[in-house]
Amino acid sequence: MKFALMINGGPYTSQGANSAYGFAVAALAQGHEVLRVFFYGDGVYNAMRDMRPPADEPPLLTGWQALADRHGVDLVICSAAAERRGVLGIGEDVGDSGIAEGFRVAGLGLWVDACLAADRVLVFHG
Amino acid sequence: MAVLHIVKHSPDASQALRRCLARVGPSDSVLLIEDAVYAPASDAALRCAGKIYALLPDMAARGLTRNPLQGDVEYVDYAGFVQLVVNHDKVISWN
Amino acid sequence: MAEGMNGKRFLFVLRRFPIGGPQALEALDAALTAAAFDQPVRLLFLDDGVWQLKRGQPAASGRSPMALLGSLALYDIAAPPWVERESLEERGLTPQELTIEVTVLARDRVAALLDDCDVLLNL
Amino acid sequence: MELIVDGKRIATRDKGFLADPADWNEAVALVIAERERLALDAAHWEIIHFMRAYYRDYHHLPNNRQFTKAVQKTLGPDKGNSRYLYGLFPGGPLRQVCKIGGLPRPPSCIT
Repeated sequence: MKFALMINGGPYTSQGANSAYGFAVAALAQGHEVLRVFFYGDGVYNAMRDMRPPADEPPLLTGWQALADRHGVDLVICSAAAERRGVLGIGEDVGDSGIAEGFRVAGLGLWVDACLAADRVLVFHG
Repeated sequence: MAVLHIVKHSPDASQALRRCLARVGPSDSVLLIEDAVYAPASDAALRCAGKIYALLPDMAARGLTRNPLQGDVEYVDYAGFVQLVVNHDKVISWN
Repeated sequence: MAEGMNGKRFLFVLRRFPIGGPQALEALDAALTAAAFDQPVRLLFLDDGVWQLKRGQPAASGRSPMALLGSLALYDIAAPPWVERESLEERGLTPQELTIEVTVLARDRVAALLDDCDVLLNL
Repeated sequence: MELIVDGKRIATRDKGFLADPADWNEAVALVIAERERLALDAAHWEIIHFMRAYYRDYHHLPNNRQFTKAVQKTLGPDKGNSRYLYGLFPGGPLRQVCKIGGLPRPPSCIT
């Protein structure tokens, strides 16, 4: 089965992104596909490149990157939500932004596109 | 046709659980995750038209065990979470 | 993207206060985007989300969904949004106090409405 | 960056969008369009006026998909499609229309 996930909670304000990650890992382990994880609202903060959690905290960021690498999970940050929150930096060039590798910035259209392609759609709130 | 309702807030922190339970249909299910797993640990009234599940890893992380007084609640791990999503046609998360 | 695929019926459940954060606006924006993909979109206002519909909110700031609710027809969201009767009553609101035409629905019929779609979203 | 229109200095931000929408008039639009290397004709103006009316009515900056749909619904399918709109505004229809129309930069115009 194909899943599309949306995360709209920030990384250190709630457990939502952790739950989404736990779900994605379990789904992939069962042979399902996670087509896309769309980071909307405060969820865009999950993609900040320069997050430096203490070494004894499991870094969710590298977890997402590994899912993208190994399973082709498409990690998309909503451009409108990111821009509103300053996540993209001041320029119009995404290359100058604070977004971590493995994520891409795109519009809400990609979320609708994922909803159309997926068998199940899940939202993980903050 | 059935809906899986996911709740993540404790009954004390948010009305989400109460709001959700009022809109559950007879073939629907409710999955309690994150702080919502405190609900079956207490004597909170967990009655609705459908079945109720709680996510074990979130319970374990909070030092919670199955509450014999909430006999109708079933328990799943993340693999069971995935299975619930597969077995319902759609999912709604209550913020 | 959507071309060549069967349409999916989207139901957006809107439960956010209008002003306190951008969430209400971001949820409506997602609904309009789905509609812009020529997918059938329905809206259901529940709980504190019904405050989004209250008449008399100044629309000029662009920070509330109020003005944008006027664009539903433009995006081919044809049916009036559903609003739960009990959500209105609990807040002392009547349909006459709302800024747009709605269809009022009793709470015991909400479960069936939630089930009557292909993609169910509460953002 | 500043525009000089009829001797008046007009401030911009976000790479050429007006800092104050109240500064906009058709003469200002012509100067911005010239910087975008566009010579405005009636077809351009139709889309610009459409977008200004949309923003006035809904206080909303649409994304590309919404913009195309709204043009299609208002001006018909001959105009509400990417080929037509890119033909008029090759630098990105939504971005250029908002810029020339004196509206804020729409959020999805980043890449």
